Formats: sequence, C-alpha cells, structure tokens
Amino acid sequence: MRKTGTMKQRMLSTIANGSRRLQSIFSLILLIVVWWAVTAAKLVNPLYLPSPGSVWNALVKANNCHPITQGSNKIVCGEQEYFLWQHLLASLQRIGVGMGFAIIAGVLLGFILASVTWLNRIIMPYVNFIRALPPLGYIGLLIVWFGIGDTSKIWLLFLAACPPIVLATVEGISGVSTDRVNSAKSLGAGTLQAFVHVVFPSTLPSIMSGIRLAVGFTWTTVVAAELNNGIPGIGALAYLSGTQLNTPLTIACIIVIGIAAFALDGLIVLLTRMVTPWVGRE
Amino acid sequence: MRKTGTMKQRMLSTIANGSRRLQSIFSLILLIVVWWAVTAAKLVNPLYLPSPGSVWNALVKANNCHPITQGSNKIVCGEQEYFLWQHLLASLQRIGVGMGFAIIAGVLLGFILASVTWLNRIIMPYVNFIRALPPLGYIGLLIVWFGIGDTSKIWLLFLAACPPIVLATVEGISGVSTDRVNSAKSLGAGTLQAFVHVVFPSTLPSIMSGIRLAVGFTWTTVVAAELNNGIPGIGALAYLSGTQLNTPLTIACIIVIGIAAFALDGLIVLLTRMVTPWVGRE
Amino acid sequence: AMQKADQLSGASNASSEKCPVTVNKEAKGTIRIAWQAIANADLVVKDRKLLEACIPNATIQWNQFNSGGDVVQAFGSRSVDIGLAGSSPAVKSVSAPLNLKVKVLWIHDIIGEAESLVAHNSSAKSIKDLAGKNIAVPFGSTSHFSLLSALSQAGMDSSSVHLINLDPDKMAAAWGRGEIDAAWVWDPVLSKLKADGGSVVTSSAATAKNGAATFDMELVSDDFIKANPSAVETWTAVENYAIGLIASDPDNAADSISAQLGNSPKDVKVQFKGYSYPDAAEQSKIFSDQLPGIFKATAQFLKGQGDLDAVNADYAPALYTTAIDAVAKQ
Amino acid sequence: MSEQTMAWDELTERTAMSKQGIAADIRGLQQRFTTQEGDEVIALHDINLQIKEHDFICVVGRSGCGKTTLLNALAGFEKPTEGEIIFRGAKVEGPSPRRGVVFQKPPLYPWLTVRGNVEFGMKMQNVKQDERKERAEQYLELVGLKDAADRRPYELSGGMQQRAQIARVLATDPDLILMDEPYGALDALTRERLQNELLRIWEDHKNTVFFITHSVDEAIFLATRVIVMSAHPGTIKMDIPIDIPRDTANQEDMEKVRSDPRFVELRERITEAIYEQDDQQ
Amino acid sequence: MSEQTMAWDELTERTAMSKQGIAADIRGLQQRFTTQEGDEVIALHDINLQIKEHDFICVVGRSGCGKTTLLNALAGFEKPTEGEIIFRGAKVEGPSPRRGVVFQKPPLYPWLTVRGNVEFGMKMQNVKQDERKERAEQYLELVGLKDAADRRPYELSGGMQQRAQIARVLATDPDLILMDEPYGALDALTRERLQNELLRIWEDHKNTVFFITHSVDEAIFLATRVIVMSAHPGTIKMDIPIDIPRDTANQEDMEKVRSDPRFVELRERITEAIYEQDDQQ
Ligand SMILES: Nc1ncnc2c1ncn2[C@@H]1O[C@H](COP(=O)(O)OP(=O)(O)OP(=O)(O)O)[C@@H](O)[C@H]1O
Ligand SMILES: Nc1ncnc2c1ncn2[C@@H]1O[C@H](COP(=O)(O)OP(=O)(O)OP(=O)(O)O)[C@@H](O)[C@H]1O
Ligand SMILES: [Mg+2]
Ligand SMILES: [Mg+2]
Repeated sequence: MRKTGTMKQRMLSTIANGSRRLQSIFSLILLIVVWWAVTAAKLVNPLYLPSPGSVWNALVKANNCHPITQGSNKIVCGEQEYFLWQHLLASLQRIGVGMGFAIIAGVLLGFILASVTWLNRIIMPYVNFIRALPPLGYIGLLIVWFGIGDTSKIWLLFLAACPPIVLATVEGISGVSTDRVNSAKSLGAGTLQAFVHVVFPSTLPSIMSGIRLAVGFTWTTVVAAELNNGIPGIGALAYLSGTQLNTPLTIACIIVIGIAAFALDGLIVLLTRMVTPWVGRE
Repeated sequence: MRKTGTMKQRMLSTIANGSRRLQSIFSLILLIVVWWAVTAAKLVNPLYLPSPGSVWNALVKANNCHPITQGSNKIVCGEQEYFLWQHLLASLQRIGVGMGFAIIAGVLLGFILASVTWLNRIIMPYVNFIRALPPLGYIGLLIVWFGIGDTSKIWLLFLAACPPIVLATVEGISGVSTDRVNSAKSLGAGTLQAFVHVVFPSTLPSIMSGIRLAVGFTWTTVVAAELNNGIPGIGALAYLSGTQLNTPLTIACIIVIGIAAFALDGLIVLLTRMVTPWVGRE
Repeated sequence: AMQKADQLSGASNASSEKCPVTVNKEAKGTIRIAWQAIANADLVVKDRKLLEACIPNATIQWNQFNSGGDVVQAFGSRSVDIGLAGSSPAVKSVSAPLNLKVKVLWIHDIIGEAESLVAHNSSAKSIKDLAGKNIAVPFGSTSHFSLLSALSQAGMDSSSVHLINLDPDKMAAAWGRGEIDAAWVWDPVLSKLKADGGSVVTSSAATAKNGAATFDMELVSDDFIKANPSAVETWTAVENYAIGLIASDPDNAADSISAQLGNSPKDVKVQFKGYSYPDAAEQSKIFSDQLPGIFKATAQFLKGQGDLDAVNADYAPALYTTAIDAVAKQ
Repeated sequence: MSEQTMAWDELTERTAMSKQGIAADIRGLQQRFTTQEGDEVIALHDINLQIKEHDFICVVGRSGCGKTTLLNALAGFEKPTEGEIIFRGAKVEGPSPRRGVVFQKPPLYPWLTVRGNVEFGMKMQNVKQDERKERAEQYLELVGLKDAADRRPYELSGGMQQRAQIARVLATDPDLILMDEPYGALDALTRERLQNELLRIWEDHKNTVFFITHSVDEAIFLATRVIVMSAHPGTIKMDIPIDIPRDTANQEDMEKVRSDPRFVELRERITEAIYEQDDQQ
Repeated sequence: MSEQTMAWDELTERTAMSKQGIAADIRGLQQRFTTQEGDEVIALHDINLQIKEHDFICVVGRSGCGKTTLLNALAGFEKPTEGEIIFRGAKVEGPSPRRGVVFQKPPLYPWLTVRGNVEFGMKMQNVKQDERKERAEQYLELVGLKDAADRRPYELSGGMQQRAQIARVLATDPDLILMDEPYGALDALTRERLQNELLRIWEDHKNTVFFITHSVDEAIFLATRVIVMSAHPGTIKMDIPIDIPRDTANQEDMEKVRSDPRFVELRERITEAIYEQDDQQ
C-alpha cells in the first residue's frame, strides 16, 4: 500500500514537472507565434519589428564569418570585429567585476551604516543621492576621472549596483529580531561575533534579494556604460546597430541580454535557496 | 523626582536632535568645502568639475531671464525655453504617472503571480526579462508604438518601475507566515478576505520597500526617457547640457535630480513608517 | 584584451596590407585614436590596418565614440591623442570657456548633400514653408548647426519653427506616425525618409554656400604633436592615401567602410555622393585661406546661441598645418 | 471531496454519521515530513478516531509526539500524507470557520489593536457592528484584557497575547474548537477562570472541543474523553472516557475532585500510559 | 558604569557586596513603556531586590505583571527607565555570557542544526572542539533531543524547540541563569526530569538561578526563595524563603513533600498573595 502510494506520487510529480516545463515552453512558443504572426501580417514596419526569422539570421550572422556581399572575397567576422558571444562575454566580465566590488563594498557599508548611527546620518543621504542619479548624466564625469577604458565602465556598473545592496543590507539588519542578538550576546558572543554568526545570516536573505535586484540593475546600465568605446560589449553593439537602423541585430542583442540576465537571475535564485534554506519555513 | 527626570530627558533629546541635524549639515558643508578646495586648487579642469560657484550661477541663471550674451538685447528665459523648475516639474509629472501605474499594476500582478502558480511560471520569466532590459535598447520600440510624446516616456518609466514592485510583492507574499493566513481562514475569512485583511498588510512592508527602490529606479531612467523630445524635462536638460559641454548646468541638473529624489525618498520612508508602524517591533 | 573575431576564426585577411607610404619606425608607445561611425576615409584606414602597418613600433588603439561632444570630453580627460569631431564641437573646444589644448589637423569630409532637410509635404520648397512646423534634428550635431544657420539665412528664428531633439534612428518612427513634419539628418535615416515620401528642401551644401560650412575633422592634442611630430605626419599621409582611394577605387573603399559600419557597400557608395573628400593639397589651401574665417563665423553664430562665452580673435593658431603642408608637397 | 461534489453513498454515509452524532471522523491518517537532511519523520501513523458531537477531548502526550500535527490535520492546515478526515460528512480540505483554532504560538495581527484582533473573526463572518463591539467587549473582559484593549499585540506580555488569541477564537463561536496548549503560559487563577469559562461555553453552545494540554489534571478536569498519544511514530495509545461529575461553579468542589479516588486512579493510568515509552527516549 | 571605569567607593562597595555574597542588586528599578497610542505603561515600579550568590529564586505572578520585564532588565536587554542593577559589583549595561537567558519564545538560529545551536554558546566562548562536541552530546541527551540533533529548528515541535534552547544555555554554564517559563510547554515527566537536572547543576556548579514560572508547586519545589509580583504597576509583593528539605534524587519523596504541612501552608500563602488583586482585573 505504501509502495504504490509512493510510486503513484512519483508518477504524478513527474507529470507535474513535465507539465510545468511544458507551460514555460508553451509560453515561449506562444510569444514567438504572436510575434511571427504580427510581422507576417505586416502589421508593423519590419524596420521597427523585424520577423523572428530575420532576427535569427542576424544572430547567426553575428556569430560567424561571412563575405561582405555575396560573391565578394572580403570576409568579415561577427559584428564590429567581434563575435556576438565575445560582445556578451566582455559585458559579462564588466558586470562581474562591478558586481563583485559592489557586493563587497555594499554589504560592508550596509553593516557599518546599520551599526554606526552617526555615520549613517552622514553617509546614507549620499547613498540615496547616488541611487537616483541617471547613469547618462554622470558617465561623462566618470570618463573624465577614470578615462575611456574599462575602469569608468566598471565604476558606473559599481555605482549602479552598490546602493540597492547597501539599502537591502541596512533594511535586513534593522529587521533582525533583537531576541536573536540578545541571545547570542548572552551566550558569549562579542559584538563582532554576534555580527558574523547571527546578524549576518539573519540578513542574508535580504542581502541576496538586494544582489538580485542589483544584477538586474547593472544589465539595464550596461548600454549607458558602453555608449563610448564599448566595443566589444553587447550594450555598445545594441546601441550602435540601433543607430545604423539594423533593427534585427538590435533585437537580437536585446534578446541575448534578456536571456543572459534571466539565466544569471536564475542562478542567483538557486544560490539564494541553497544558502538560506530556512526562508519561508519558520 | 519623576518630573526632573522627564525634563532632563527632554533636554537631552533636544540636544541629541540638534546634534543629529548638525551632523547632516556638517556632512553637507564638508562636501562643498572639499569640492571648492579641489576646484580652487585647480586640481581638475573646470570642464569636468566646475567650481561650486559656477554651478550655483548656472542654477540661478536657469531659473531667471537674462540677455543671451552680455550686452545683447536678446533676452532668454531659463534654459531650452523653460525654467529649471519647470523642467523638474515636467519630469516629476512623468515619474508620478509612471509610478502610479506601476504601483497599481505591479502590486496586482504580484498578487496574481503569487497566487496562481501556472501564471507565475508563464509570466515571471518575462518580468525578469524586462527587469534586465537596458532602456536605451528598447526606447526605440516604445517610440514606434507610442510616438515621441509623453506616452512613450511614461511607458519607459512604467516598465522600469514595475518589475521591482512585482518582485517585492511576490517575495513579500511568499514570506507571509502560513499560521497567519490559516488563522484568518479559520476565523471565517474567504480567500479574498484573507488576502485583503491579512496577506496585504503582511506584505505591505515589502511592497513599500519595492516602491522605494522603484522610484529610485525611475529617476535613473528619466534621462533615457527624455533623450528624445524630452524638453521640458530635467533629464533631457542634463543630457543636452552635457553634449554642449555646459558642465556647470549638467552638474546643477544632477544635483537637482539628486535632491528631488532624496526628498521623494524621505517622503516614502516616512509614509512607510506611518503605514507599517509594527516593523522591527515584533 | 580580447582576440578579434577574424583572428579567432583564422579569417584574418587585412593584416597582409602593406604600408602605402613611408614606414615610420621612429614613433613608439601607444597612439589613442577616437573614431566615429561616419562614411569617410578614416574607416578605410581602420579597416585595412594601414596605421598599424605604417607605424609598426607603436600600438594603435581605436576607441569608438558616438558624438563630437564625447570626443571633446575624451580630449579633456587626456584619454585620446587624435580624434574625429564635427566642426561645431571643434570650434567649441578651442574657444572659451573650454580652451582645450588641441589643434585641428585634418578634414575628413566636407558635408554636402549628406546632411539634408527632408519634409513630408512635397509642396515645401524652401525652409520658409516650414514655419510653425515640427522639425527634428539631433541637438548639438553638425545638422543642428546647419539647420539653425539655414533658418537665420532665411531670416527666421529658432522660435519660428518647432525644433525637436531626436536621435536619427528614432526619426523614422516619428516620421511614420506623422509626429514630425521635417528632419535634418544624415544616412541611413536620410535615405529611409526620402524613400518614405520625403522630399529634400535644402541641405548642408546650400548652407555652406551661404557661408556656414560644416565638416568632419580630426583634432590632435598639443601634447601629442610635441611628443610625436613624425607620427602625426605619417597619420596624415595615410589618411591622404585613403582619401585618394575613395576617388580611385570606390568599390574597395566602400567594402572597407561597410565592413566597419555593418551596412552594405552599395549604401556606402550612395553616401559618398553626399560628401566631398579633399586631399592634402586641397586641404592645404582650405586651411590657410578659408578655415580661420569659417571658424570665426561659426564661433560667432554659436555665441549668438549662447553656446560660447567668447569668440577668439583669430582661429589660425588653432590649426596645425605643418603635417598637411608636408604631405601635400610629397 | 468538497461538500458540493458529494456522491450518493457519501451522502448516505453523512446522514448515518450525523445520526450517530459524529462530528469528525479521522480515518487511517498518516503524516510524514522529510527533513532537510533527507530523513523521513513519521509524525503520525495510522490514526483512527471518531469525535462525537459535544465531545470534550483532551489530548496528552510527550513533547514531540504529534499532537500539534494531529490538530493541524483536523483544522485542515496540512494535507494528510495518507488517510482522510471527514468533518460533519464532508472531507476536510482546508481551514473552515466552523473549526476555530487556538495556536501554540499566537498569530495576532500587529496592524490591529487587541480589540481589532478580537473583532477580526466576527468581522470576517459579517457579524453586525453593534453586536461585534459588544461581544468583543465581553470576551476582552473574560480574558482580562479590557485595560489593554487599545494596545498593539507587540505591546503585550506572552500570556496576554495568548489570552487575546483565545478571545478572538471564542468570540466567533465555532462548532469545533481546536486548542493547542492554550493555557500553558497562564497563571493558575487565570487558567482556572478560563477553564471554567470554556466549560460554560461548551455546555451552553454545545460545541465540540479538541484540547491539547500537558497537564493531566487539566485534562481530567475538562474532558469527557482523554486521548493519550505516543511517539515514534505518533499513534493513539489510549482513549479513555472521563465520567467524574463536577460542578464548575464551585471552586472548592475542584479540590474535592482531586482527592476523589476515581480521579487519582485515572490520573495514574493516564500518566503511566504517557510515560511507558520513557526508557526509549 | 562599566567594570573598567569604577570609582573607588564603588570598588569598596563591590568588595562589601561580594563579602555578603550578593550576586545581583536591583535598586529602585522602574521600567516604563510608551504605547503607540501614547499611553504610558509602568511595567515595573520601584523594584528593590538583592539576589545572593547561589540563590534559586522563583518568580511568580499574574500574567502581565512584569516578570519578563524584570528578567530583561537583569539580563541587560533593556535599559532601566530609572534605577540600576549591579551584578557582581558592576552596573549591568548590556548582555553578558555570565548571565545566561532562556527566553519565553526560543530564539533558535534556523541556519544551524539543533546540535549547531547547542554548540553555539560554547563556540562563542572558545570551548575546544572536542569538549564542545562532548558537552553538546551530553546536553542533547539530557533534554531528550539526541534523535533530532541533526534537524533544523523549524522541523521541531514547540516543546522540542524550548528544550533545545535550554540545552544551549545550560551547556555554557553561566553564573546567573535567567529562565522565563522554561518548562511551560513541556509534559510533566520531561518537566520533572529537567527540574531535577537543573537542581543538580545548580548544586554542583553553585550557579545562581532566576526562574519565572506560573506553577506555584514548581516554585516551591525548586526555589530557595520565592518572589511574588503584583501588577499595575509591577512591584514585589512578597519575598519568602523556602526551607523545605528535599531529595531530588528520590521521586517518591516529591509526593511526600507535597503533603508536608509546611508545603501546603506555603502554597496557600503564595497563592493568596498572587491573587489578592483579583477583584481589580
Ligand atoms: N513594548 C511594550 N510596550 C508597551 N507595553 C509593554 C511593552 N512590553 C511589555 N509591556 C507591558 O508591560 C507589562 C509587563 O509585561 P511582561 O511581559 O513583563 O509581563 P509578564 O509578567 O512576563 O507576563 P506573562 O506571564 O504573560 O509573560 C504588560 O502589561 C505589558 O503589556
Ligand atoms: N516541518 C517538519 N519537518 C520535519 N519534522 C517535523 C516537522 N514538523 C513537525 N515535525 C516532527 O513531527 C513530530 C511531531 O511534532 P508536533 O509538533 O506534532 O509535536 P507535539 O506533540 O505538538 O509536541 P509539543 O508538545 O512539543 O508541541 C516531531 O518529532 C517533529 O520534530
Ligand atoms: Mg505542539
Ligand atoms: Mg513573560
């Protein structure tokens, strides 16, 4: 009786899993079909919304070498001298470095601001200030200070990613139950130990959600960061192809950005579940 | 004895309050002094970091009428035909409308996605997708669909603000203690009532922090939104003055954006404290 | 740094190019160049790696920019040595309040029909017919300058039309939706609008005739001139060779440019017609006879717009003619 | 199966059950949990129990033996891994206002005052405002929270929070009252008063009560039937009717009951049943 | 004033206090809260209490009378509104590992297993790993959680969580043990076992214990001194030494003690003291 129960359950869960995957795939297919139908019926000028086919072609072309015109013996490889995946990789590197610094600095700053009240009063206004600054407004200043190389781009991504992490950390800490901290101190933890062993893990879910938001944020900032001298870089490619009215390539870039961001986000969600398994179960 | 105690406390708290305000003012003054010293010592080319004085002049000029060049009898008012405060007001309106729709749609969508699992699986990927899209990448599509008027700008701000609110709502709901909901249902609440009377207030702190992040986000997007046909608009002014290498005005705009954003943020924090007084006290 | 796609795939076909002018073995270090996506000989040089071949001991660094303003900013932060900018940013950079330590080195092209005013309504014969209409133009561009000049030449004022700041790639959509009545713009958008029922009202060629010429030019920093005069000369010689190619072998030149722009060689050849590409000999004359005056006029116009604080007494010191004159003699 | 989609034989069964006066029927209930380490915990195993209308059931058992798990299943909070529970003829599929629950940890709503919390259930059940106010007042008085009615839950002591929860549930007058150690955090007098009030309500309103406690004395005082559970896995070890007459109005009677030989005997038997497993743990 | 910045007369006072064997001295303690509505609640008023070394103090009183508030003040969790507390000669200014606290609601750490939680305090106090492991095992056994040692706190029942917390605190062997209704959620046998263990530890290690309970019987069994508190505002109503001899090892002795006339008398007096205020509430 118990065994069949388990088998039945296993079967059911396999079916459920399958249907779950089906739903996602179905939703994707639906989107592509609608897109295709709209373009096939010529409801929109292909200059603005090219067909799925031509976007796919742009994607393939951007990852291969091909003659510049049919029959010509001049071969060009990728777009703007780099393959699309190289552009993506370059942007990912910048985001990775920027996020890395942002996580370290944001969490540290968050902890400091949450514990030192007077520093909080002095620095928090600036964090909130930076949080609202349009990247396009101050990228010029960053270029002036850090040059047109990767440094200014990474600074921009860093400045975009840092404030949400600081805020999430501060908010997470203010939400830590005082009983937990008091209990740790009564058990012999010093201020530092209580931080490391109790406040930090209690804040972890909040920090992770801050990181998640920050990564999304850096993706939206990547075009602004790569506007000048951003090649190779997927944001720069998206912008440049737009100015050349190469809409299929622009849309291919946007889709690639979206998919990469989506995958990265999934990774973070997975990681979050791994490091904070207790969330939602208390 | 008790009375003096209270008086002493009141005095102490007045002093503390005063010193708190002093700290903020002090931090502001410090920044301006450092800024002034750096520019006065000519450490940086004024093209990139103008002196506080010239930024102040740009600010004053942008809010007044003046002859176009010294001695000329052609009078211009403000910058780009509008006073700076009019630019700010125009942007505030766009942000207000975009945020308004984003709050309504984001919270509703969040509630729906949190309760209907299959819809979540279908729609959530798209929300995460949109969350990562660079505004500069898809503003073109919005213009195709909604024109170069305010509609496309408001759409952009809406699309920037919506995902953080959806995420915060879904996350908030997943964090609601099951005991709370079960208790409400056992007390006679239907699914809808349990939502309105228990899930919603439990999620409110999370929603408010989502809104707070979203507003910051819209500010960073306002330049991208106003890049095309954005006058009057403080984002457009900041960008245009940047391309014209009018750095004092750019910095004045950025500071105005920062201060407006900071004030709006303070308002939201205050509102949050008012509507969720229990946070951090349980 | 990342390997380029052609190296990665082994399809590299440009590195075999030989230096067409005297090889400069003297110049060393890094030469930082700012380039923009404009159909002129600079892209031929870049595509064929001519500078790399002609200055073999230096590292050539190509940095892409989107507007003259950005390039000027990069000069200020000492991030580039040589860079392409339009004539109005060039004038701004050497006038107050910026007074950058840069000189004008080269004219890549003189803008003619390449930047034109197209209108929806074919009955608009002159800019006067557009009074009160919506005209789109990217603010701060050479087209913006030409449009304002055209308006003032016609005795109009910027307030007699409704100017809309619009990126070129957004114009087609606004055009299709009927949100703009006219636009002053360049290719590929210009061709799109013409194909989409637009008719040309006037062009930068016409405004140039009336004394408001616009150019794409190369700026070079004083520091770089001082440190590497020979490299500056080699650069000029290479550009001169490439400009010659546009006239002598337009097919191959168009192939190179289209490879850089990411469009088709056919489109590039159409664009050639909108510009004139003076060689070093012609430029030598333009630099000495016309440019100081044109710069002064431009500066006066910009000052009237409130874009400049003061007009220089003489713009000749802002021009670097040594290299052009030397190359012109060869 | 919900009440709407009942088949014919279930309907007849239901009629039969109500004729026998059965309020809830627990059939072959098993509840398993998988821990994070991957171990399987069998919290309840093969529980069969029929709760009659107007029963006052007290459940006792060692800490961790599955009492709360059983109560959660009855309340409809947790789907049984195996087996089912029929309440008033329909399968339990979720929470219902006919089954009020007093939780082990009071889930009060911090955005409402204590009074607002007590009124909450009545508001959900559309009790008119006047009546709601009156009944809230009455129950606040009953649990001794009249003075603290306008405070927020987080401004109450642990015992006060528990009392607020009790008032909130009792004010909605559910058919089946499920209580998880409701009086554990209360002092003896408050406890006695609330015990008596509960008995009075139970007698007046003819509710059915399912009451978890650690006090065998309390169980014998209150119950018409005591259930003893044992752990590993949680099963029903003893199901014993209590037939000692009592007069709740009379305090001194209580003390007399305590020394009643039947009480002493019951107490011994139940205690023994609870602790038989002792050597195991 | 912290231990570092003691003035001379305080130092002499401290010496005097330790000579008299005073562990903690509560002087004119008042604790006020302002509720959200703006009302002022005087939770404690003018509390004066000297706790001697090796005292076993049990605090009883009506729910909401201020027991937890007093314990919080002793633990150093809440700054007194007025008055002060001197512990071993130094003013209490914050939590300290010398004063271990068992909370009313167990604040276990969900990122640690039960074993991890029990080891936590020892780890903070740099107990060597071997000893830590051994002691954790020993205390887990003591509270009957050996089988559940690798589970997470949220996989435990309410009573099991409470026991885990008790093991965590006792394993660090604090000088002053502050316990807030530690045994309220436990069944009688577990409770008895833990009571005996606590007494054994108290006798062996000569700790001082401050123990809040609702059971007068428990108080008399355990305490050397029972404090009765009354509410509105919270004050000490009675402070009574307990001198009934007991042999914790002998279970049957307990039952005998229960019928000791001195026990019965004490029980009556304490109960009366607790409930004198009854008519007020
Ligand atoms: N944060 C607070 N704000 C306002 N009032 C409070 C607060 N904390 C406690 N009180 C009040 O102080 C009084 C004493 O509370 P305390 O928790 O000390 O009671 P207790 O004796 O421990 O009760 P119990 O036995 O129910 O746990 C209560 O009336 C309570 O309402
Ligand atoms: N989510 C869970 N995951 C794993 N095990 C669980 C979970 N919930 C409960 N258990 C286990 O099920 C058993 C029964 O738990 P339950 O809460 O029903 O006990 P209880 O009888 O109410 O105990 P107490 O008197 O201490 O409250 C316990 O061994 C507990 O560890
Ligand atoms: Mg339980
Ligand atoms: Mg208490």
